[in-house]
Amino acid sequence: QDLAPLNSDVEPDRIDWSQLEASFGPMPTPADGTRVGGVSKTLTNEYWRSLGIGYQSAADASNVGFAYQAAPSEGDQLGQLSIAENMILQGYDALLMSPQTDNNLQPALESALSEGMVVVNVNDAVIPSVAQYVGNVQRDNGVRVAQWFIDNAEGGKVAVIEGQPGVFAAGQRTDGFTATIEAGGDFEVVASIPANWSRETAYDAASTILQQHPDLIGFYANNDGMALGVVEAVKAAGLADQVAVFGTDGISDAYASIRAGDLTGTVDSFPVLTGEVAMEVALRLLAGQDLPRVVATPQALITADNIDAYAVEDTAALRATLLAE
Amino acid sequence: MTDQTDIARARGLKSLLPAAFNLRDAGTLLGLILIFVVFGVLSPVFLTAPNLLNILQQSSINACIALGMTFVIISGGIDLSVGPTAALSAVAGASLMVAGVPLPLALLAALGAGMLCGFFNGALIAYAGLQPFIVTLGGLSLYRALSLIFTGGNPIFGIPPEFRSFINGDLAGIPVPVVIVAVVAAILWIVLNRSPLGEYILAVGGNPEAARIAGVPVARTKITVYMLSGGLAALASMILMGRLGAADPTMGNLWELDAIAAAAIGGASLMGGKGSVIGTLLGAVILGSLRNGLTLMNVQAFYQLLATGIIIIVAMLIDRATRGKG
Amino acid sequence: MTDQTDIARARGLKSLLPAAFNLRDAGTLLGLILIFVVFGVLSPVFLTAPNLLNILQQSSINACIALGMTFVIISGGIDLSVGPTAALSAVAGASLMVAGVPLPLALLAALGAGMLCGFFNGALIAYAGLQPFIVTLGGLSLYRALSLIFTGGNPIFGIPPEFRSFINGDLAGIPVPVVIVAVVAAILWIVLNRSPLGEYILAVGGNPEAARIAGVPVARTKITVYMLSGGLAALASMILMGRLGAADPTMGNLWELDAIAAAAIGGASLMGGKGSVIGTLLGAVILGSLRNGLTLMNVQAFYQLLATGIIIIVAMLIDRATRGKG
Amino acid sequence: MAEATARLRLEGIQKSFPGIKALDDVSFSVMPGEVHGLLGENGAGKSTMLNILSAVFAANAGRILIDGTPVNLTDPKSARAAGIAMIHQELQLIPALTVAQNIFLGRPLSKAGGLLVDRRAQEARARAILADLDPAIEPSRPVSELKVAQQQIVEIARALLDDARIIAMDEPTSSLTPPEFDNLAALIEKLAGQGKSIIYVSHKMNEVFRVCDRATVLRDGRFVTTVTIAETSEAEIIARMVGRDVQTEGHVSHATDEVALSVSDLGDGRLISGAGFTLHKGEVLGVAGLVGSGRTEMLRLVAGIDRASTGTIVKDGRTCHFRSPRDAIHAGIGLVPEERKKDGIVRDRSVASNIALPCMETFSSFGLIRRKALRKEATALMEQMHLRPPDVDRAIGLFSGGNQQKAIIGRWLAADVDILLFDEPTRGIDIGAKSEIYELIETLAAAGKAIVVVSSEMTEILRVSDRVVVMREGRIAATLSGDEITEGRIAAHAIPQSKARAPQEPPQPQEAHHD
Ligand SMILES: Nc1ncnc2c1ncn2[C@@H]1O[C@H](COP(=O)(O)OP(=O)(O)OP(=O)(O)O)[C@@H](O)[C@H]1O
Ligand SMILES: Nc1ncnc2c1ncn2[C@@H]1O[C@H](COP(=O)(O)OP(=O)(O)OP(=O)(O)O)[C@@H](O)[C@H]1O
Ligand SMILES: [Mg+2]
Ligand SMILES: [Mg+2]
Repeated sequence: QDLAPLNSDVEPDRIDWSQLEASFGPMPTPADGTRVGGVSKTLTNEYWRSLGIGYQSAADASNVGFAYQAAPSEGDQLGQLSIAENMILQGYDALLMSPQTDNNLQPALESALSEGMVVVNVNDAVIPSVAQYVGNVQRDNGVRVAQWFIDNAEGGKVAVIEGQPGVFAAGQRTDGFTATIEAGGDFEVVASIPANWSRETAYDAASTILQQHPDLIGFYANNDGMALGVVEAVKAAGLADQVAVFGTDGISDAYASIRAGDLTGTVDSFPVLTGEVAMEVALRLLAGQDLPRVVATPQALITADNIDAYAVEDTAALRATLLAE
Repeated sequence: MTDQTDIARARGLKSLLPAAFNLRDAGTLLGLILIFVVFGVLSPVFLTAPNLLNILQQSSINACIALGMTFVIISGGIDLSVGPTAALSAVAGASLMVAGVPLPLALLAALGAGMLCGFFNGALIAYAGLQPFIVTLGGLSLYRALSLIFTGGNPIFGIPPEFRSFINGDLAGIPVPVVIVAVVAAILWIVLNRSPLGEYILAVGGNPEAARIAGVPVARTKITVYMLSGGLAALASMILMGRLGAADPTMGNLWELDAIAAAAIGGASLMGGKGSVIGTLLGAVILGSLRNGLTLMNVQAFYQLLATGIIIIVAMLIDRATRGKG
Repeated sequence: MTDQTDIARARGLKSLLPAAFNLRDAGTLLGLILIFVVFGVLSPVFLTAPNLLNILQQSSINACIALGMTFVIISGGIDLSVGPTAALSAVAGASLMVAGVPLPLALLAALGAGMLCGFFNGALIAYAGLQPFIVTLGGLSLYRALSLIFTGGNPIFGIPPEFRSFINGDLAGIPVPVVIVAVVAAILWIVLNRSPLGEYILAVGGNPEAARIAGVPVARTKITVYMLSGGLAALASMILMGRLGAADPTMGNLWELDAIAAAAIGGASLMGGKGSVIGTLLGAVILGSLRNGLTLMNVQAFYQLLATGIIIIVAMLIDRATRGKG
Repeated sequence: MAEATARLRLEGIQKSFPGIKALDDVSFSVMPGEVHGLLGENGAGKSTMLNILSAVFAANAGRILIDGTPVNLTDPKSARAAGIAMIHQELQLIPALTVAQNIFLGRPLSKAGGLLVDRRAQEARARAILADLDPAIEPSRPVSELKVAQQQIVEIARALLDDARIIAMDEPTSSLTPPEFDNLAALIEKLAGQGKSIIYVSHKMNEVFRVCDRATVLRDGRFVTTVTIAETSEAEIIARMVGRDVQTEGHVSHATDEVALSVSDLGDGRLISGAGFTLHKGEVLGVAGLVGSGRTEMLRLVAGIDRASTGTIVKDGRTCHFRSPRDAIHAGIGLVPEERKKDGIVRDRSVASNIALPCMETFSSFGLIRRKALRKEATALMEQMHLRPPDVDRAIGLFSGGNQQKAIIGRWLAADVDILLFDEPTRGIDIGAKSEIYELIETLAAAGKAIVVVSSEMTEILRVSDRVVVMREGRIAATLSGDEITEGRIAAHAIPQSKARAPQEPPQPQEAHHD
């Protein structure tokens, strides 16, 4: 049966991660010798390493074997495909994949399915034909930041630092932010510039933008690495008091920067927790459960106001906080 | 006479090897065998037939690009724009397929698009006399931008299933992409070693001024070489499109580095005038086996990077040592 | 005599330009001026003093890397490993700083790390006779892997504020990074044009065999050049670290392409034997102004890519046209 | 001769390259103050011997003694330290550097504690050295701007710099004119007078007899004899070198009245202007002139290598516009270039490939090269020209210079062009091969080909030409035929008016041949 192409941001067949246990009961115990493989986008970004930590801890909790592999560098689409195929050869029961693009892992998906493996697409790029997706709503990242500006400022000039052109997450985040803030009041997006996920390029772009718009009130960057570059540019321009800077992902450096009063906020998508949920979904599928096509994972806008509530090492406590919302 | 016997002896030695092969390629082959032995010992899966086919399949796209790159490099140039050229050809081909244009026509159009990119590169290099590096660096941005703008940044889905199943099928147990690349390589070997064009390419790369004075159509040769590279990038993009079932405007990221690496491992000199079809194929397989073996051993990404760097250098050292002061 | 008057005429022309300058650089300068005029007309902010300083500041890191690259290219080589070399130096320097090692010592260690990477590249190229492209491609993986493994992939924060404020400060209104790069460029100009080493580099790149016969220490010259490139990569990484306040193990991604582009725009030939310090500086500023101008005009991502590609090619065409059949 | 007193003794030198023994147990000695000729055909091993002496190559066996003491030379620098300097056959200059920088390359004069090159001092000393050779060479000019002849003088100057005790000269005059040789000969006498030992390699017998005291003859890498010049004759030496008789026949004309090529008002907008000549089938047209008179430039225009700005070229009644050498070749015009290494050969390709480049089509069918046919034809051609070693599959870069030249000439025989332009065709070619080339030129002319020969060697011009055009400062100064072709008249027309003291005869009004 052919599935309709998936758009994870709008798919109606979805469930929030918090409802899993309520709807499908407690975690089933996996069969002995169950092995799960993870194919990550890259390990050079903390986000993807944290996701792996989540996978591993959930795997340990259920006593299943786990191996985590990543493409040598972000953007190496064929390299990631080869790695996925090579893992399939090793005969895992389930595969958690975070593809570089919407389609670069398509053949791996197909051959994994033909080997009878369970495949879960975890976050970021979305394979349209995938049966199971776990991840957050990318658009929401931008929407949340825009909402903060609408709630906390009268209006003014804002700018976006985009990720790599053509990448799904970058496009959705930028879109969510721009559409929401332009509809929501007296704001003007004066610049929307690609910085290719690079801290250095983001720094240069931000200082150029500040040169031209010294009255700018805020930046939204598509990820935290770029946001931290922007923060330095804002400080160098002596505009730290006037310009709010937001990132996305919630890496630990972003937390540190918020605490230091530099970064205004980030949209944390809780990678460790996301990893745990994804592993849980995979194991439930292996146990034969029929889950909704999209399992949405948590997100929260972190600012100096709420940082202590979210900055917890222990994911059980974090779960509790998020569930309490 | 000493001369005569010496020459006779050298001839005799040569005739022991198949004609297609040269001593330089033997060094590369040795590197490959070493990698096979090491991984074969370390991982039980590595030397199984399905995995070897897997390696060939995974190497086929890089091999295809690297073959074109080899010709460009032999002619004394370089083509950094192969990845975006592939992307542009893929979106051109895919959008025609989706629009219902007959498959062969759409494929021809895709190849045409790739060759057009190559022609643009080649014409700027041959007629305007610009440096290949800078022209194709410009092309790298240009063709990528065109395919992004054309598609609005979204991949094109809906590749005809018959095309996909053709590419994903096999011939006598050999994956179709491997067969395609093998055929292409055979043709290119003949072109390089047996055709006037091959002689022209080697001459242009070896000494462009002398080639020109000897009546070699230098500009035409250069343009042909870049068109070949563009066409092979398009072919690679078709193979990939068949496998992925989509044409992505971001396709082909970093392909140029892998392709140059395969060609260089295979003995092509970036100074021009030197390179081998067989060497490049071996180079692509070396890179493919490396990645395959490291993944099979479940080496962590950072250490994979480390191993890749070390093995590339060690392979070159071995190669160098075996073939002496070539 | 015809010869004599010809020489006299050529001398006369030359003496109108400052000695540091050559005709080739004039073409590059013209390209830069053209870009300035276009952006100046299109954006009112572009030609303001603060923005010009901004451009210089933004170009300084690429200029620093590109200067090293120019020397490598003149010697007939290439250094693809500059980005990872920078990253390795940065994490080395930063971790020492964070550990409380006195600043000058930490800085020296960082430079040392960069030069060590360069030494490794250079030794493999000079003594083992490997191709520069492949050695530094291996280095690209190797040094990146080392810095990722060393840091576990996380950036190192906590750079001493006095270092940061020094780098972010200015001297008589000129940003410190710009001053540093200007001083380095002046020294390198003297090295290339007035020192024995400069002659050796030109000789090794122009005709390695003739250089060897003339008694030029070819191996030592090559190694020096790669060490210089590594050292300058380290210097660039220190500047960037001061500006960003962190040493990121992924620092320097794709720096090699920007640096080669700057050198090539500035007239360096990848065949070796040719290149200019001033040309490379102009090349770096051309690329910097391009990015700056496009950002000021808020050109959308895809079209920025398009414009970059077109402008690089057009700049080269203009340059080529103005200096004729150079 | 008491070997103990020899300044230099080479003993049992052996050197093999893959597939060939270049030197086989060769020994000879050179005394202090002696000018010692080293003679032999192309490929006999002369350059190899000198390269071993200056430690560019390492010998497989044998030893080198200086003043009776064995020396161990590991690299060019150590050879220089041992007092050995060498002038290389293939010019070893760096185009991007100036004359002075090239002369001092590897041992710069420095200031500021060795940090900076003392350009002024270098240029001053370079000027002093060049004063004896060619004062017109400006030490501050980049070598890339010099003519080959001037580059060769720079190469000579470099060897004189060190004050070496042994100077090896490998065909130092291959692109020099007689007056320049005179300067060099005087210099050699002076150096010998100072007790220096000089090894002199040349294919020009008159030079050998003028400067050398003794000479050693090599054949096929083996020692043949050492002779005392005063006690021998040119014919004897040649017989020893070649191992057979070389005929030196006079000139026979095969010129017809049929015009093969007519060039008029040719100009390049720079040096050449108003150049014109007519070439008949079966005719050999010599082009004489001083270095820098524009002979090479004119040939390049005719061969389509450079674009002419004015003028017409009419071949077989059709007006041609050559946009590339390929056009010219298709029209049946081929050029043997002056700078073999730069404009002639593709080093890494085989002799057969180099020969076939202009006429790949004729060696191909169905788009593929017929390798067997090509090899057969190339082998036949090269056998006829005595290529040594006779292996057309060997990379051309591995052959001695003279043998490379044979292959480049062979290229146009294979391509079967009807007009052949030779620019210094026998530069670096041995006596035997030279007379073979002259015979070849004659045979070609007899077969109806039209031939232009540019040469700086007066004897060569006189030997081969039916008519002679003399160039001066980019123009045709005169066209001489029949009895007018004399050394004196050619020289008179070649020297620029301002420079000539008094031309022996008034230059004839330029006259184009209209038939
Ligand atoms: N580097 C090399 N590699 C292989 N063979 C070589 C090399 N150099 C010289 N030879 C061979 O050694 C032989 C001797 O060459 P050499 O250059 O010494 O001749 P020569 O006497 O100087 O000739 P010529 O008069 O043409 O300059 C030739 O057959 C040549 O092909
Ligand atoms: N030292 C030099 N630097 C730059 N140009 C030069 C130099 N010497 C000569 N030329 C240019 O080249 C012109 C002619 O050189 P060309 O090679 O045609 O002379 P030629 O008569 O063929 O001499 P040759 O005997 O060297 O072949 C000169 O008149 C001059 O314009
Ligand atoms: Mg010789
Ligand atoms: Mg000439």
